[in-house]
Amino acid sequence: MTAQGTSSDSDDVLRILRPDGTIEPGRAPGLTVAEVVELYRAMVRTRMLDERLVMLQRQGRIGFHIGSLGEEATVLGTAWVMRPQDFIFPCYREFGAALLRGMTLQSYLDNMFGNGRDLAKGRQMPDHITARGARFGSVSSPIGTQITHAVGYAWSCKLQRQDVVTLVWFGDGATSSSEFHNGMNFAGVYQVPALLVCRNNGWAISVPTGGQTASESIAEKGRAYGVRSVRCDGNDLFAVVAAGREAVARASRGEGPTFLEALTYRMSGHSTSDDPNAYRLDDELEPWKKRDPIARVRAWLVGQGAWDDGLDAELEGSFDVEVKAAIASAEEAARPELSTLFDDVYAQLPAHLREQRDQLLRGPRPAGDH
Amino acid sequence: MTAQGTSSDSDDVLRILRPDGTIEPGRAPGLTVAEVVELYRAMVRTRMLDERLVMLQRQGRIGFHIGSLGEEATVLGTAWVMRPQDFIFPCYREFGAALLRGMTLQSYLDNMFGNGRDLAKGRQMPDHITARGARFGSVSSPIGTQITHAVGYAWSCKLQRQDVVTLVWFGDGATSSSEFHNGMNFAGVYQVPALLVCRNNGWAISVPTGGQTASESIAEKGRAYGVRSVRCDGNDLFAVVAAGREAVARASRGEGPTFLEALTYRMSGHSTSDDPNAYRLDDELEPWKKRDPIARVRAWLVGQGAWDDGLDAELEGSFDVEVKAAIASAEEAARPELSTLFDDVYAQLPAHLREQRDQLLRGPRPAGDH
Amino acid sequence: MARMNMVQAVNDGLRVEMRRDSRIVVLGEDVAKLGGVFRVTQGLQKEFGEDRVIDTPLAEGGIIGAAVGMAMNGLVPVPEIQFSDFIFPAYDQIVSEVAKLRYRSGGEFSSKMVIRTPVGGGIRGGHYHSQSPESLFIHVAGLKVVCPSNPHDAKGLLISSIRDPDPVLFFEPKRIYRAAKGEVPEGDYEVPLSSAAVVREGTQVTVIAWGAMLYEALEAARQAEAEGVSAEVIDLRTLWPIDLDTLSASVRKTGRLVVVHEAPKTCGFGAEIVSLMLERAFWHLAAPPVRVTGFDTPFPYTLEMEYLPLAHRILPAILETARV
Amino acid sequence: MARMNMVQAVNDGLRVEMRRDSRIVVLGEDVAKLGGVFRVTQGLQKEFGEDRVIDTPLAEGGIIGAAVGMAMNGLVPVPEIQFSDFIFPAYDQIVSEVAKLRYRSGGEFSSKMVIRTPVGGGIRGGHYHSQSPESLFIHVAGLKVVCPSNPHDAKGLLISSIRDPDPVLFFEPKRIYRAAKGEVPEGDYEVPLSSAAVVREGTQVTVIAWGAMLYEALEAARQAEAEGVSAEVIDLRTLWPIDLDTLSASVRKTGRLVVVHEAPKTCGFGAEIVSLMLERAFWHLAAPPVRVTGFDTPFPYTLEMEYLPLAHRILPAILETARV
Ligand SMILES: Cc1ncc(C[n+]2csc(CCOP(=O)(O)OP(=O)(O)O)c2C)c(N)n1
Ligand SMILES: Cc1ncc(C[n+]2csc(CCOP(=O)(O)OP(=O)(O)O)c2C)c(N)n1
Ligand SMILES: [Mg+2]
Ligand SMILES: [Mg+2]
Repeated sequence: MTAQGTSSDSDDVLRILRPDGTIEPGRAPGLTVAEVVELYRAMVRTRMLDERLVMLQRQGRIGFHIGSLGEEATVLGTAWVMRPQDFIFPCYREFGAALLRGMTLQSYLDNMFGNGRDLAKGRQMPDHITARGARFGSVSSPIGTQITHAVGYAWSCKLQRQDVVTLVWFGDGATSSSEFHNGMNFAGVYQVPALLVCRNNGWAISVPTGGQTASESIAEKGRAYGVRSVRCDGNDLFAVVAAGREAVARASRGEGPTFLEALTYRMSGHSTSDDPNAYRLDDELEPWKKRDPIARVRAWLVGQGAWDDGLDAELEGSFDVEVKAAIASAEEAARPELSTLFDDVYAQLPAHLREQRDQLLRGPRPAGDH
Repeated sequence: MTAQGTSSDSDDVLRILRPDGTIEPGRAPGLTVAEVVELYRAMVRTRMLDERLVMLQRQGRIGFHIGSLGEEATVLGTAWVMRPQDFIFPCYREFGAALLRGMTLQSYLDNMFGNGRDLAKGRQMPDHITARGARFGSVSSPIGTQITHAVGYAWSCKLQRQDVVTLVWFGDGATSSSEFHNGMNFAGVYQVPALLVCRNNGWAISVPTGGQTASESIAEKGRAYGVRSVRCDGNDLFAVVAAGREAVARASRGEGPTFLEALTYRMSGHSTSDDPNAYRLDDELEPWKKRDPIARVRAWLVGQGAWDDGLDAELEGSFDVEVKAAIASAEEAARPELSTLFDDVYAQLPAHLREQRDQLLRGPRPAGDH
Repeated sequence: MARMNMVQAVNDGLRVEMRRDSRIVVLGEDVAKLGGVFRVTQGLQKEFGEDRVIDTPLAEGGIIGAAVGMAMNGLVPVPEIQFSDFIFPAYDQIVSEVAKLRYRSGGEFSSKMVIRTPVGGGIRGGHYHSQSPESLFIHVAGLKVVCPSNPHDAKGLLISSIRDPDPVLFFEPKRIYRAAKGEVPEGDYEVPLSSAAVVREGTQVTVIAWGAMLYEALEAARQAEAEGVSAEVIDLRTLWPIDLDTLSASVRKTGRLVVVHEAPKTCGFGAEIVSLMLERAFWHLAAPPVRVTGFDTPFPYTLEMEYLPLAHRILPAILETARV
Repeated sequence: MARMNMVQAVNDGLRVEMRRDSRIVVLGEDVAKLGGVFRVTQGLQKEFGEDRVIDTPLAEGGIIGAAVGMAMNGLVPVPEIQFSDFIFPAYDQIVSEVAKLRYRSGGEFSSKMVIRTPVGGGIRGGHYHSQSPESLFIHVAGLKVVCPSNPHDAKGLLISSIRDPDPVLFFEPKRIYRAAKGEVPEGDYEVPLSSAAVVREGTQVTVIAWGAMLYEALEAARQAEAEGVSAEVIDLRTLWPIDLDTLSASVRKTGRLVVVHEAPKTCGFGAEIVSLMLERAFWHLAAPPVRVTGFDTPFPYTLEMEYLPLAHRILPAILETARV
């Protein structure tokens, strides 16, 4: 193993940045200070946004939020290693990555409010974003389906000889889904240029990873598909970046897919609809709080003399302003036009939908119509 | 490893009986001569039946046949280790096992002709048998679905504290199916008392095993589900019996499932509908002919002084008489009654089916009605 | 009798039957420790133990496939699918195996089970937490399909479904999980399958609905009354096999038919009901039957109240049909 | 023009389009080396290479899921499902993903593809090699569904489907794969989607059919003529979106309707067609529309000719309807 990554296909867990902000002996961060600052800022913004959105949901201003509390290093580290031409298939906890890839905060919040400016045209639940401009796919609720899509996308890049690597995220629960099986098997057979990341955050709603599978590790599953498989500390930004970077380089060189099991922890409930007290003891959270991915990077930056409380205050203050404005704008924006209900079912509006549309536009409105 | 079986969970291939009928050093058959004679007779009958059925299909007297040519040791060896109380979920190539478990030859042939006596009431294609009396499930065409059923059955035995082991067969192609994934995962999580046998016969219709998966072995897949996984020479009756027997003993003792990859070869086309010349070279068959599972057992028996040409002639002669009579009877038997078309959709005939039935019984018949 | 909502009534029905019949096993994602994401199975694991109330891996095909095997060995599985939108990974098991096992084995085996799953819109669930896939199961021979609209029926129909020898899809309308409240008898009672309920008598139009939309149909009928039109409202309760007699008696009487459902119109169950009523009551029809349904689009998020066939869309259908 | 059967015509259509458009990729079980179990893709790998004609693992969900990803990157996948009975492991991908991708992404992405699959009975295939699942896809908004009845249409509709921007399910009636023969133009031509064909003019009854059953409808119409009843026969060709104008013009003219399909009756596409015709032509109807369909049972083996809605069952329906 080198400091830059791991070429071992084993159940060893790659670790670089310790919880106290120091570096494992013989390792190196693999990122410049400026890069780490950039990623730190993105992680902090992601977490602030998470907290704000939970509040908005509690206030009844948005319907739902599903966040990435505690998983920021996994999400942002893997997104960060992707090159501009690369393509990302999200699960549903990765809005932070969409923002990192160029989706605007406003556009994301438009989705959270399901307004008429939302790129998904208010058709999907909050956090079910789409961001083609950021080379970021469309979030779907059914677990696992995006894995096979990502493999098909990567395969099509290989068939067309495009130097594009495809990234896909999914949870530990998703490894039980049919589409994990299909996606991994196709990835192995066709040796597609993809990075498949399992955010092993310990839970699938109320079911712990041990209730999901009896395998010794999740990475082991990848090997049984003939896919190179590695593990890293998912709360260690440097380890995530190192593992991800090597995977992208390999895929780009035609050396096939990598399956990365990132060991992290879901610090919140499953979503704003969930109350984890029904199934999880608070004790379990404690050790993970000590492994917080953001605090760790901050400690390293402070050690480098590159960060301090003042900068935090500045970051938080300016993001707060930015977020408030975007929320206000998203909340005020008009709902989607009624007629848009019928668009995009097909490329062209067919006769039966024209008829249904016209009837709706003519007809009575629900009581208390907004 | 002991002569009686293997407790290793590895990719080593268990081999006991060599192609020339001698025994690997340090191994033993693990069966009495009388038992081997019984199994040999069953294997020969299975193959004779296979050949007869292909002929009947070529003559247009039955619609279809899917046989087990070359896979007799795998099928009969695993069936043989099952105790009377155990339960079997078939794929579609295991009629020989149904007969071994007590299905009558007549009943099997009634199914091949789809007549009114067929236990499946002429509702399914040939070889899609059902034989509850033999504790043998109902054959389904969709690949892989029986794997999850078997695991559910085994799980229910565990939950009800029944000393029953469940056996299920499937092909190498089936390892790509969703239900392989589901079944294996549940088997691992709930540690059910099951023996899951992959008949790795090298082909899924025209797709070779290497086109199905990039894993190093099929057994490796089982391990990634936390299921003990072993391999054996599937053309070696003694190895199959040893591996199967240990699996049953373990499952019965509450030590969970075993996944057995039996390495064998499909010596025929996929079914009577298939012509393998389109995708497979004759050369490929040659080495497998030398590993014929039946010839091997015969050589061993001859070495023991327990078999000779005269006994073969006797076996073939008497089976020929038996088969001819059963075929004649099955062919002459009446088709299912028209009204049976509507039975068993539900436990009781609902109104809408009574109406459809009465209409059909009243109405005109197809031209040239048989 | 106790006042309960739908969640409590289903929970009570499960409890009553599980006490009576030790073969019953509840399994699914998050059903045990958490008691289900809607809390329908809350407390069951505590009462019946880990062998009878089981959290499973995230695999609907696995849940239903395993239930088939359990059923073949005499257990009575009651699998839960967390949302009916997520039933499709199990669709092959349901359509190819659950529905056909009895038939294809000549009656040797059956896959008696009750698949419980929340259905329908109105909870701001968007595409994948709102759909109503009933017609995709009614088309498949061998399945029974139930959808209660109130706590009393929910419990009684659930008990009947569990005792029924055939596989039943039991759709629970999630929009009214907590909103629909009513008296529920204690202990053991059945509401028979394949029996519709005339919940409002009327003379001029027959309105057929089920689940959450029943309340919209009733509301529209009340408003129609104010406009001088008398509508009879039928709660279908069991969608398949359908209670043809009750339906056709009503349509023969009124000569007019409005069918309401949340699912998209095209090839929805409304088309079947209309066609069946034509077969039985064509000469009694004074106006073309009307379907008031979800649109032929995926289920939307922001515009869901515009998508659903609520009272404001049912009312004009009743009035127009009555005035033909 | 060359005389071809359906297998040859589809093969020719694929070849013509693949020569024209290098984005087209054929994938599926046994499609490449073997050329498909019905030999529809025979020779394509030889002509277009291993990157464009691909044997896949035995996983329908994987085939369709991978095709979605390919489509998102600009390829035009033409996946084959070996029998439409085996499409259900891919049902989640088709219903939840293929059908909804364009809508849920606000038009950013689409999963343009043509899913080819043999459909229907009459080849002694029993439960799992005979089914006609079209209504299970027509119910799902976002899909188009096509089913040709002859070589000319098979090629032309396939070409149109491949050029269409939306996902298309292309059902190939396997009973007539080799039996239906006819002249097929060389090279490039389209038969437009959503356009039905009046294949036999008549005045007293409209008979709507598609695929293999078209020939049964025609045979019944011929026999009806002998009995003095004039039946118009329409080949639907594209099942969805349907050609309402052609259908309702005919039904308005004849005032009588018989719909024929192999799929089970309940919630089959016949119910939708009947309901649509009611909406358009109620006041023109002189008799209740009749459905002649498969029964509400799994598809049988020995009794398949009794199960199928062949001419001997269509004829009395035509006569009785005409004589109401
Ligand atoms: C096919 C399907 N089944 C069930 C669900 C309901 N569901 C949503 S998220 C979830 C748990 C997912 O866990 P995991 O894959 O570990 O991802 P995480 O939420 O932990 O990131 C479940 C069961 C679903 N969305 N799709
Ligand atoms: C879900 C499904 N897809 C496709 C088929 C068509 N089919 C029948 S057998 C077969 C190959 C099976 O290969 P394998 O599992 O290796 O079993 P074998 O025939 O070699 O014993 C295929 C593709 C099917 N029956 N079910
Ligand atoms: Mg998780
Ligand atoms: Mg095989």
